[in-house]
Amino acid sequence: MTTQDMTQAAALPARRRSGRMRALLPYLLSLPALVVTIGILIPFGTAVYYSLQRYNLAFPFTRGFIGLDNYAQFVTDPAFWNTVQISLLYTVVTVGVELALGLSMALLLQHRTPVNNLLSVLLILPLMTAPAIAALMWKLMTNPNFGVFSYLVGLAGFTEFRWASSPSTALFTVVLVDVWVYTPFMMILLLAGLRSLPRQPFEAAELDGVPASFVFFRITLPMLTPYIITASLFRMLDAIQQFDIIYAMTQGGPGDRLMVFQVQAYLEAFTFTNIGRSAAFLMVLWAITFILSNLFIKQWLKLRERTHRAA
Amino acid sequence: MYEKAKDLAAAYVSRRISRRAFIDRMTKLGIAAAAANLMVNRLSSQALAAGHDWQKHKGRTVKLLLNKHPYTDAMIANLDNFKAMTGMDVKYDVFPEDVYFDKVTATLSSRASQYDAFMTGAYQTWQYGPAGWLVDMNEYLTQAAPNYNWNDVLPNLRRSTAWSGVPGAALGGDGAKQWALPWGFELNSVSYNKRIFDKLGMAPPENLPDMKEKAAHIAREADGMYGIGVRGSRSWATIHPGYLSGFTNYGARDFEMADGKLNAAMNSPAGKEFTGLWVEMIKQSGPRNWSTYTWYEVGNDLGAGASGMIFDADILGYFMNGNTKEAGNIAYAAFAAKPGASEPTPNVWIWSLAMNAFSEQKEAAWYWMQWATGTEHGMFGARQMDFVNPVRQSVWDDEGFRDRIAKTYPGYLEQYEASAPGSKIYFTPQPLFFNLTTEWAASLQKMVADEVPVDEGLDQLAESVNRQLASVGLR
Amino acid sequence: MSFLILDRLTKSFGALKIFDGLSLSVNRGETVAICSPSGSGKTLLLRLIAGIYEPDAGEIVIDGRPVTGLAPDARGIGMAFQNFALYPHLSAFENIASPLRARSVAAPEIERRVRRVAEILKIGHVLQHLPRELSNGQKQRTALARAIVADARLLLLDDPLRNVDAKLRYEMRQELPRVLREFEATVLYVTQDFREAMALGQRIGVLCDGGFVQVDRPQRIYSDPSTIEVARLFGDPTINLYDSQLADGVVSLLGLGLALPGCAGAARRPCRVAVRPEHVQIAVNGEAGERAGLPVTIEAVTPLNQNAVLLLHTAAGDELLATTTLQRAEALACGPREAVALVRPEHLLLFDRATGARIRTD
Amino acid sequence: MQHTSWHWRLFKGICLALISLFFLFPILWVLLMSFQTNEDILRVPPSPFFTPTLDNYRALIAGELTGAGSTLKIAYMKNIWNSFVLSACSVLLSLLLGVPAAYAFARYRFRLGENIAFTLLSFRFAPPLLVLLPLLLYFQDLGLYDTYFGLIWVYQLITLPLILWIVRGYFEDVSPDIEHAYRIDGHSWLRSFLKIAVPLARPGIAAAALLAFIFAWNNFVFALILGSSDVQPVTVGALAFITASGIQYGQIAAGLVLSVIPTFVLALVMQRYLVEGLSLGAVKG
Repeated sequence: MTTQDMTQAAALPARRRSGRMRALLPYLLSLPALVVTIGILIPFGTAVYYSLQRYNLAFPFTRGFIGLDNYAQFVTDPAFWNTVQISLLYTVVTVGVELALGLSMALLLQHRTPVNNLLSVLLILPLMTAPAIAALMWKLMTNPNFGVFSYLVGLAGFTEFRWASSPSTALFTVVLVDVWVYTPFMMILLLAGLRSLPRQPFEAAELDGVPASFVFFRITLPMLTPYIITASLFRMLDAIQQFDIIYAMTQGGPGDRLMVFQVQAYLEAFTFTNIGRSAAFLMVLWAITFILSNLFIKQWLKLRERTHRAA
Repeated sequence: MYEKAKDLAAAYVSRRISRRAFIDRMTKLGIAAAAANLMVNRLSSQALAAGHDWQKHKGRTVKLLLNKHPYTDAMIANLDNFKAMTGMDVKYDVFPEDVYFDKVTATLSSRASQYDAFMTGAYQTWQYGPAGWLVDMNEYLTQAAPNYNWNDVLPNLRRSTAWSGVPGAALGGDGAKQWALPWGFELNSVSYNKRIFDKLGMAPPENLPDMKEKAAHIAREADGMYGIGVRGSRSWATIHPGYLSGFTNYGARDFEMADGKLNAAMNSPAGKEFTGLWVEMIKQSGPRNWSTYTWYEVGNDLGAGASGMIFDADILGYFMNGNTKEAGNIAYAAFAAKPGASEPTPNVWIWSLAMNAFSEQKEAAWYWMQWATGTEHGMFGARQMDFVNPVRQSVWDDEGFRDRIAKTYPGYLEQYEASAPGSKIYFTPQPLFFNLTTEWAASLQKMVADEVPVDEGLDQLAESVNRQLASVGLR
Repeated sequence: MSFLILDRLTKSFGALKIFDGLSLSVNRGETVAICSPSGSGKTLLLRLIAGIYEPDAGEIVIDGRPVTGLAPDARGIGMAFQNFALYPHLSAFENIASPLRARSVAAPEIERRVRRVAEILKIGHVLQHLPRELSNGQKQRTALARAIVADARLLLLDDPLRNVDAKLRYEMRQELPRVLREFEATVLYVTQDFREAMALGQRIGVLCDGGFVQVDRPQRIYSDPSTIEVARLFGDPTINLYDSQLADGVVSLLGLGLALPGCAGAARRPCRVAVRPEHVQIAVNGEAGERAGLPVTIEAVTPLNQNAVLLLHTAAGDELLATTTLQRAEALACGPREAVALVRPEHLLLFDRATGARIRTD
Repeated sequence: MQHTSWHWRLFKGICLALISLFFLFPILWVLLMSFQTNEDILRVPPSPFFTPTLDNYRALIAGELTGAGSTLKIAYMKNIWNSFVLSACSVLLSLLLGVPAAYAFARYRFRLGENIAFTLLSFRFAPPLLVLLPLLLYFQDLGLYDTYFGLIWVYQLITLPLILWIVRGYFEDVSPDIEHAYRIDGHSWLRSFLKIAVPLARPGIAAAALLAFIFAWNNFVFALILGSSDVQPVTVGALAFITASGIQYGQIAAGLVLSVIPTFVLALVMQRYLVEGLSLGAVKG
């Protein structure tokens, strides 16, 4: 055996271990997170099982497995389709408005001046008020007698504006509260994103005297897209599952005007004790969320591939 | 002197002297009313203790699930007496009313034993009872302490909290199980702002058409004030107060029984007539944000002088007469909606105590429930706290309580006495109560928003209700 | 014994095979410059050696110790990145001290060694600055200082002069060999610039098509390239290259037949013929005398460094580059455009047309 | 972008003013309400002029609130403490679990990597209501009911996906060469992770942590169902001012103000990181 062979032999176990470590490292890093949260899959499975049952707590003796009957009932139920429609509408409108407004705010606050920095913290305040309590405050502020907003709107001539109470303005009102609470979420993520963008392209564009609109659409927006997708994804997840604001403001009314998924499912589970139907309802919501998120994430990964190839 | 005071207290507790005489003489002995009352409580507990082994569960700890409510506050204020009498400890979890029933439903559905007893409404027992989560209190009522005097509890309330579990069967009828013990209750009547009524030269409304007219008059004449406050949120709670009381008074029913099966009846001619007037009244002179109105908004507006009157729980008017802008201006009137009706038919809400079927110390829990629903605690709460309306006749007869109410809430007793005979739950008990009343509320909202005419709305509602009843085999 | 041995390394990314049996050995204290066209995997090679990536097959031996599979921190090397890769949140001092801290060197010793290397690299005055406050040149020196401060046995320099301006690049080209000698390091130096490779490398390795096509002293790489790529890569202006035929010891350069005695009797074969611009002589006004030359016209004269580049066109329209002195170029520029290009056969380089491999002619 | 004309700047100023008005006026109004009696709040028409009172705050901090005719005990300060414990511990645990995982997803392509990442995000899809009742059953069985530990675990559903996905994006923006250089210097993987990767992604980590903290703080349904009144957060606690005897708007307003203070202080402390972005220079390689 030569000396080289000997060193080689001695080094071998260590090297193997190191190589194996390298392959295992990503798993070691990500599995704890998975293990800690995987426990949730068990209740999730239980809920799926519930959704396949006739299961109303007030009728214990009729409980039984009914396959997809709960789901099948939705197909012909106009209330269900109303819920799907309202939930999607609510999601599209809130996420759209919040994205546009949040992006504008981030752009306005982009430069690092003391005023901007202070404002960027102050403007997160609405997000810090719990939606359930914020909605309560909004309910008071839009009260026709004592509400400051009703008063101001009345001064502007809209004395008959009925806020969440009228079918024609209810959606507007809850969207307004949602926008008030959650736009800061968009703003803070997009602002952090904007301020993290590399400066070279902007400096180059400035030197070349490129017009501002071109800079925005061809440089800022594309580079900001991953951040926009992440922020919109999380807003979408929350908006389609909106409960606090709508329940506190109108309980899904007037009529069935704001009967979104979680409000309906909440009533089914906690007020009507119809666990099976509630679970089936939420499973449909879960499926919609799943599909929408998948679209977002595909886009995100595609962008990520592209930037990495470019780098 | 202490002995003398004790004798006095004992005399009072055994009703040998009146409350006024008792307080007068105690004051002469230099004992303040509060101290006198405490002494009375202790003695009452001792009186309650007579002939019963209250110390049987000494050392045990009973755990309660309670709603954040004046009743709860009254109970907690008096709890030391129970502990002293029984040697038991009591722990309690208090949750805000807004989320209270969610907590109860969730906890019971998990069949957990951590709470031995809890507060509930009578309607909820129509779910909890059939679900098997409640203990039939009849078996315990037979073992009550000799002076518990169950029959002292108002008969309508005893019946309203008892049900056989057969959908549509009369409350308190054959084979009824006592799912809960009445604790405190509210009936529905008119509370109005006397200042405004006097200013406009009006008497309280006589019936629904009159109410509608007067409400419109207030909306026209009283600056910035609207006429009548009633609830309107998309919830069962919109149906059960004023609306169902008036609905019943017009002779309408929620269901009819035919061959043991339920049949929706809210679209009867009487129902349509009443609902038509009701919706019209709200549109004319109800709160502008009516469809978001709950107990709280209705009360707030009355207390803050934004509404002229309310047709809601009497105790809501009671609460609004203290610590509000209009405190002292609120007056009360019994109300029969149908012109020419013989008497008011107020539907009632009964805060009751129920025992968790999964409790591991049921008898100990029963000891607490017995004390909490007993005469002594009822008396304490009614005299010193806001434990109104009392569920016991003896408390209503108590001079101390009557004095206090008559002094601070003029007209309240008269209202109560006029309303009480017809006060009970007018809903037909069945487990889909919450589904159907919630839909009913949504339906009313659509009518008020002019999305559907009243008659058509009620027909659609009845149809939908029948469909739902059929789907669970109730029809 | 060789200090660094790369033994038949293979590396693919998906279907793309980057290295296929690449081998190299480097002697202790030697500087080998690795030069190749971009995209041939120079940077990847350094990363394999550093342990950032692992080869699919083959072995890397440093100082007699096989290191394949070892983590980067266990390989005892220093590396300077093309993009500097300075730690943006640490001062220049801490950047440079990092390898010493990793080796648990005592604080005073760290201070001394960082100061010393900073003095050598003339960045002693900016040690407290954050990287973003440094000029490009200072960043580059900081990166270099970090690579050499811990007396790493093996230094990997990944085109460290690429992102600095021309003046600085020139300075550093002079300075680096001195610094590297001072630290007695064995160095692999990656660059795209053949001049840099020639100036810095004791040997030059030319990386092409998954392996080294030639590893040799700079002068040999220039004068005796083993493939077309090597010939093309080295030299400015680039070498003249034409398709041709080799038959009976004679090769044709744009129609000018040149006899190659070493190839006499070989079979007729297609080839490519190359001649460096400095080996193309220009004769005007009958200077050529009896020698056979290629009639050309002078199309353009461009100065380049101390020389001038002549762009020549043949009658058939082919281009030919030649270099000459500036004085001569000035003279030519004033004279007639017609000239004769003269090439000596021994200056011709012949390559196989199919493989690009050199055809030896001596 | 420097050569902005004055009317463009004026336009931007007006926009900012309007936006600030929309977002801050309700906050300001609630702040004013918190110094008013219920009677002042319920005035027709509403007015910003009143005699300020500290009663609302006094009642909250002392834990006693005088309602209609009686004194009610409340535990609002305990609710705030619960919120703080739950949110802070949840975020810390999520950082501990999520930052390494985010790093793994950003740096390595590994088998099932995207699947694991997606699974972790998908916990955010599950509507809380869906898992709530089954979760309660299991919590009762496992003895996790009414424990901080159990709640912190469930809160991972809120905080972990947020931290994971936001931080992942920031790690991807940090040039890997910087870490490679550090490894080659002779530092272990762990040191390079802690001394290079984490500090460089700090603005992202700070933003994600703050947002996760806020979302945890604002949750109420988990603690409501899975705990006794001892562990209830402010979101549930604030509802205690809505009682049968009336809504104490002044106290809700004061409660809201008090409940915002801890988060706001946290935001101010983190402001430096939040607004700096990855401004440490050309980090991206």
